Amino acid sequence: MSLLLQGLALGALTGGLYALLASGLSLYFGVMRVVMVAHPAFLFLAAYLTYTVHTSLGVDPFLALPLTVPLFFWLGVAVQRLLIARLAPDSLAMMSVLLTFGIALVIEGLLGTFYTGSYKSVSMDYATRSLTIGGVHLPYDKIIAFGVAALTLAVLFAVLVKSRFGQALRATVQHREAARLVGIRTERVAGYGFGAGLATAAVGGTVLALITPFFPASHWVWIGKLMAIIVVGGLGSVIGAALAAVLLGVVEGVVLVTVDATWATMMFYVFLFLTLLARPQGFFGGRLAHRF
Amino acid sequence: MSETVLTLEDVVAGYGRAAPVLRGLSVTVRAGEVVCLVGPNGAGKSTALKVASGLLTPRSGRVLLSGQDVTGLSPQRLLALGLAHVLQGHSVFREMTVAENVRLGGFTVRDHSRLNARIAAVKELFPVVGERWGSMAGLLSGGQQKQVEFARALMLEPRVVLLDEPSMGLDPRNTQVVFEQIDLMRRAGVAVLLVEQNARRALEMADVGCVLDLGRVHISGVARELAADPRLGRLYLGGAPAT
Amino acid sequence: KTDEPGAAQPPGQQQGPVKIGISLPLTGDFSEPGKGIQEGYQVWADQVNAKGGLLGRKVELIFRDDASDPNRVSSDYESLITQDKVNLVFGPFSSRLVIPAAKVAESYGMLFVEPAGAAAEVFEQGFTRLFYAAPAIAGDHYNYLADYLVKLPADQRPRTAAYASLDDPFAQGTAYGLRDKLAAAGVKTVVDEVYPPETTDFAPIAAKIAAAKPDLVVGGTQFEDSVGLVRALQELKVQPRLAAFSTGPTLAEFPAAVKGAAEHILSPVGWSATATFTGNQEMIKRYKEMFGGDANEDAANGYTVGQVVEAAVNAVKCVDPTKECQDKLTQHIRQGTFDTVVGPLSFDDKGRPEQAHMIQQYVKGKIEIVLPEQAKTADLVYPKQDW
Amino acid sequence: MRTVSRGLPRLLAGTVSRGLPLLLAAPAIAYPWLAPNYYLVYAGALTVMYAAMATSWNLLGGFTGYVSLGHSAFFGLGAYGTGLLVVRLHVPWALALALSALLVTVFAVGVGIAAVRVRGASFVIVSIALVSMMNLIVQGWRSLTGGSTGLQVPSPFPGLHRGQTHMVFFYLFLALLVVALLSWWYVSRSRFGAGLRAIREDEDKAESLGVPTGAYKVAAFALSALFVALAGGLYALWFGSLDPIFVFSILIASYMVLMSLLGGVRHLYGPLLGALIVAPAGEYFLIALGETQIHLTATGLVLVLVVLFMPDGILARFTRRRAGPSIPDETADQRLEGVAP
Amino acid sequence: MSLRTEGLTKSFGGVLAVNGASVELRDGKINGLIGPNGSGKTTFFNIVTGMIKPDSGRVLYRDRDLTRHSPHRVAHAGIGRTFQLCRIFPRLSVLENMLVAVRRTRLRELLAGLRDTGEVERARHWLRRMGIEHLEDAEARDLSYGQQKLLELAAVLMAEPDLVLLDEPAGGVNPALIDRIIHLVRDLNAEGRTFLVVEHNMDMVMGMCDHVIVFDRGAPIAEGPPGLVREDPRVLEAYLGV
Ligand SMILES: Nc1ncnc2c1ncn2[C@@H]1O[C@H](COP(=O)(O)OP(=O)(O)OP(=O)(O)O)[C@@H](O)[C@H]1O
Ligand SMILES: Nc1ncnc2c1ncn2[C@@H]1O[C@H](COP(=O)(O)OP(=O)(O)OP(=O)(O)O)[C@@H](O)[C@H]1O
Ligand SMILES: [Mg+2]
Ligand SMILES: [Mg+2]
Repeated sequence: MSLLLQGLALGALTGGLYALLASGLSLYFGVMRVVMVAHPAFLFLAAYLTYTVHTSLGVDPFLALPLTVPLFFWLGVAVQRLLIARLAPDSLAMMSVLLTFGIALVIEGLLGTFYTGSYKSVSMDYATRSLTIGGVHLPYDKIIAFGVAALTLAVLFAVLVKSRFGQALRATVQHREAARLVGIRTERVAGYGFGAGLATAAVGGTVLALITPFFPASHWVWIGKLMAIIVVGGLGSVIGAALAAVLLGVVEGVVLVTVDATWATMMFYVFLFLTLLARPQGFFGGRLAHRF
Repeated sequence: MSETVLTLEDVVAGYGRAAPVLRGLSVTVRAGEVVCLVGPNGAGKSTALKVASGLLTPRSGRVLLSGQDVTGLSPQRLLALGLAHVLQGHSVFREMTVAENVRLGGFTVRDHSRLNARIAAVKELFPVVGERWGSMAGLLSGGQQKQVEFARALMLEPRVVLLDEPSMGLDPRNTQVVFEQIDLMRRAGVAVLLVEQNARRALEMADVGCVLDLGRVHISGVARELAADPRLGRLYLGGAPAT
Repeated sequence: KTDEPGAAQPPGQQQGPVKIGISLPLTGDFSEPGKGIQEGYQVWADQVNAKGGLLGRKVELIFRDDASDPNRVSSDYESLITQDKVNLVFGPFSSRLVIPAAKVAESYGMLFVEPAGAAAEVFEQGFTRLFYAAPAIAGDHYNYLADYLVKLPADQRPRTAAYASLDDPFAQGTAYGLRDKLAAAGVKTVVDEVYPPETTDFAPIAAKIAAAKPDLVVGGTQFEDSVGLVRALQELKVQPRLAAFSTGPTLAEFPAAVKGAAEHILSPVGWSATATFTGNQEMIKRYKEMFGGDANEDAANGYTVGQVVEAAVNAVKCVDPTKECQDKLTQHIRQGTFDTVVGPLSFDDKGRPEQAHMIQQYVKGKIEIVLPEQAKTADLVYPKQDW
Repeated sequence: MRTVSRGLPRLLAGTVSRGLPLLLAAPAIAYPWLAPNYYLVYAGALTVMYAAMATSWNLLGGFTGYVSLGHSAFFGLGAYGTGLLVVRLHVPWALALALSALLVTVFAVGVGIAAVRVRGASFVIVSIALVSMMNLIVQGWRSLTGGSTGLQVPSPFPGLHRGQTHMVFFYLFLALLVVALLSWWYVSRSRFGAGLRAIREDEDKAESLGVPTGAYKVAAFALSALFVALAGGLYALWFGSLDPIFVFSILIASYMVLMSLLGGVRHLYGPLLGALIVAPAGEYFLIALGETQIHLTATGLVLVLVVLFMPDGILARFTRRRAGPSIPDETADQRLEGVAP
Repeated sequence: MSLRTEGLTKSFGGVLAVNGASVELRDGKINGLIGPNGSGKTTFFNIVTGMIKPDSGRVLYRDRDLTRHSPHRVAHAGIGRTFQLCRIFPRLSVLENMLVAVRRTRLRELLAGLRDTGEVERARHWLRRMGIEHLEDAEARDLSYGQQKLLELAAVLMAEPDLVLLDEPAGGVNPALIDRIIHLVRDLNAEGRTFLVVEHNMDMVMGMCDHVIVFDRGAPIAEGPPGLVREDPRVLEAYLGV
């Protein structure tokens, strides 16, 4: 019983992290129709940068954020302006998969070249202790990850839904010419939108560096899981992705402690296919049915 | 004669590397005047409006706004100079609510009280905008979307308005509303460049008519006279009006 | 075809340098150990050449990168043997890559001595020319530790053990070797968890172990997961009396990655920097000169392959890719005993080495050999301190 | 009056395309005998295998526009199916190959029914998930598949030495390639093919014209899976060692996509051309840049460049349609003839 | 009796798009369907053609129940439709656009080479009737909007439908072309095809239709010959306004 509780607690905390990692993906898709396969690769790029900052300056990994977040933001702007913007709009979703797949390979190759293929890790003292409540251990690193995730998501949500920028971004994606005609600088806005997505990757990468060792090819593992999350949540719905992330995190945690790791990972795909059969547009997305 | 507000001068424009769509087009619109462009599908009417509003940079020729050369300026800049453009076809932001759509029409306006006054006004003109205020715009019927678009364009009070087939898909009552609005704008001294396939109706209310074909103005003149020209009528305006 | 089996070797083949073809995972998942083995091979070649070469001919190593991919590894050996017409081939890294590579070598009748295919399955494929040049196969890595624990007085002996291993023939093989021996001696297996390579979160596995409160925790691990497991066990406050992990703790990055928790962790190791086996200290010295750092087990394994083959070539006095010569070399290795940096090696009829791995432990932050008796540099600390 | 005759993929139209198969076939058949050594035969067989797989992929991707990054799942299943039938049930290899391809096709029908419910990006994601899932299952089901240890399949031609085996498999893969090409050609000229292309352009519209889009998509999905599974089965017999991580790899599928895109998905020979470029180039990158992971970067860059600058492939360059949209019925002057200015 | 619906109802969230619509078409005639924006005309089309499932009600065609059939089965039953915004297959050639339509689904017919059957001849026949036969090799997206409209209609006719539903055929089309479309529809009707046309262009409706049905708020409020409907006070109030 306590094992189950433990699994549940760990799953929920991990789910929070998944929510952060998937939020960027959801953002690109929801507001830009771009499937960003390279998101996990950027996560690990951020993790490596965090590692470099941590080892060369000896500071807390979170202190890398003031450096990595703006860097990634501008990197995102560049990727959008120089690459994504060149894709033909009618095949954007598809071609963006292939394009970003290529980017992921480029990043992996560069990481391998500069950091070698070996594992790197960032360990802090607080990352090995835990809070114990009623026999359930809550590791501090996961609590921190959860907190950071929640905070980032809140900021993201506020920016997207409440701000003028968010409005402009969504308008840009939905009808670029019309957006320009109401006075939105669409190129800039689209670039910033992509930048915001990559900025979440910077935060996610730092958190990831703190809780798991990594090597250049690590990102492959995450692609499947994160993609499953955003499909279950409903492609493009940031909130849907967050809820699906927590749900799948909990399911994974419980299955891990009751069955085994293979089945736990399998759950992501089982849920994915169940979602397809029951509600192809995902559980929270697809408010807009096809119009004829 | 009142001052010329918008002038296209020998404009040559096209898409990508393809042959030009507009081949030396010249049009002039004065304040308080409705100029109506008619012509077959693909003649370049929409393209002409896109050049005027800055969506498309011409390959040669000039665009003048109140005498000032604005060729190649971005739509944002032109908007600030008082030029609005309602696109052809459906250009609502489909996955945003009607409210968000209409408010975005006033994206450049920071003055909230002015915005709210405009919102109240457009809601009155198009009741459906008010009724479906919170619905996703993409879910409205074709004609309802068209009304939202028009309402969005009315959020700013522009000096020059480019309208690309504003009555397409609208029922007779709403068509009437749109034409009344155009008339109101004209009275308020706005310069209107109108593209209409409902050509007889449009020419009846316009001041100047231009027949555009293959990227050039072939015939232009007083709108009512054009509409009455029988040969022209057969070619461009369809069979005689049924009354 | 020029490479038809039995086709006459061009005369140039009999002179010139001795070409040795090697495919290694220089990139991809196994690139780190791959690099180590490459360096070991290079140190060996350098020393042989300094001594005048093999049978008076210079040794030239031809490396190919297989990107840790079994498809590539086959095509590499294929091209090395048929296109580059190498005199000898040396093995790649990892059990997963050794089997496809050995298949190619076998079908072209080449001797195949390899540094890293320790999984039991490697030796069950009916290869006749394969030899694993290290002290023991995966299942035997923990033999000394098993003996030690079984011989403890009954009241001190661990009663329960938890096993968590990576789904990989080598890593899993090591843990299961220990499990089988301890289970036979009455140590109860309370957790036996296998996780796929893509696992990144070890907390739930640790939770399972925590719930079982075992005396002994054994990880059939590589690096990433050994670190993940140690951290997760720490977080969930599991305090076993003994903890052992394969591979991970033998790497230099390990203590830093787990912070203070490395203390008293055990690990099987096939080679020791302090041992005085034939050529060991020379190898370490030359390694430092060539690559700057300290030699590790992977480099030693590569070097060992070179030593074994070198001895065979010198004994039978031929180094051609022809069937007769390769047969003679194979024959010799099957029967002989070879002095190497990991100790004397001999092989059974399937190519398995017949010795055992040593056991290392972090004692006061330093790696010490604690088992077997005759090689130890410190005493085994048991039970371990809390992490 | 046919003033506008343009590059519609009318494949048998020109004499060039009629002669092309023969032109290609001769050197292909002679290749193993011309190759100076067996390594090159091996590399050739590998290239032909990729060409066959890319062409099969294109049966789905090229016609319907559904980009699958998950075809390595069928490759892997075909390989494991054949291997397991041979190893565990001692089925003769040819029968095992056919049986396993059949099973995979049935499986693909099932998966297809779920997968083609979503379009565009979601489909890509689902296909990626399919590979990961199959990898997990095959790796986890140790008692059947041997799990991470892999599966060793005995050679079907124990009497032949390795080089000869390569030659045999070169021709087997070549036969598969020919069958795949013929299928593509056959489908492309049929009403079924027209329906599939219509799905790529506008699915709802196609449905309203009476095309049973669901059934069409599943059929294309299964057909394409069938050939990839056959390639997988042959691969298992040829290569002899199967490892779940590497047969169920997104990279294999992405090679199929890259090859097809590079050559041109709308053309019969597009994927073949792509394979002839990418496979040797891959070898070259590994040999030239193999010491570091920079070769991954090179592959990635190629993909990026293809997507950015040649989204329609190389062949599209040569059959470029004449630029200039909109065809007027008649010129303005014709229309205005007799009309007062 | 060609098409009959009984109490069709469909609501989206809170919006009742179609509200108990019972409609009967005149067989062999040109039926008009008019109504204010948002009165449910397109939704009605979508339900009849199977693209949207109704909440309740039935669709009967030649006494066969087609309710909830998928769109392709509705097409096979002999109902063709065009869309409010012209939809063609942009990157297929004009001829290929024509060959997509299927009426029969036997496997042999699906797999036979298109060029070996009489299909191409039939396609050319329809293109000729639309007056766009000279464009058969052009990519459809290169056609002008009006030509695309004609192509869409021609493609629908390839399936030999007995009932053709047209959603705003005159929307965005230049007046000269509207005349041509009216003539075409009349000719096709004379050959025995039934039409149901949604249109806001009153000239077109009045000049072409034999029978007009007026929708308001998702249900018919009046029907009859165009001349009569035009005078109906309910129609004046709901639709024609002023
Ligand atoms: N974005 C575009 N890219 C390429 N070609 C275009 C684009 N938009 C329009 N065209 C082409 O330019 C020509 C003129 O188009 P335009 O939309 O200006 O015609 P129009 O007179 O507005 O016709 P309609 O009455 O059908 O709206 C057409 O041949 C059209 O195919
Ligand atoms: N998918 C949908 N989700 C929500 N509401 C919808 C949906 N489709 C249609 N509606 C609503 O149903 C009503 C009827 O729409 P419909 O498109 O059938 O109107 P219409 O009669 O075709 O109008 P128009 O003449 O403007 O084309 C409208 O109020 C519309 O907003
Ligand atoms: Mg236009
Ligand atoms: Mg409608």
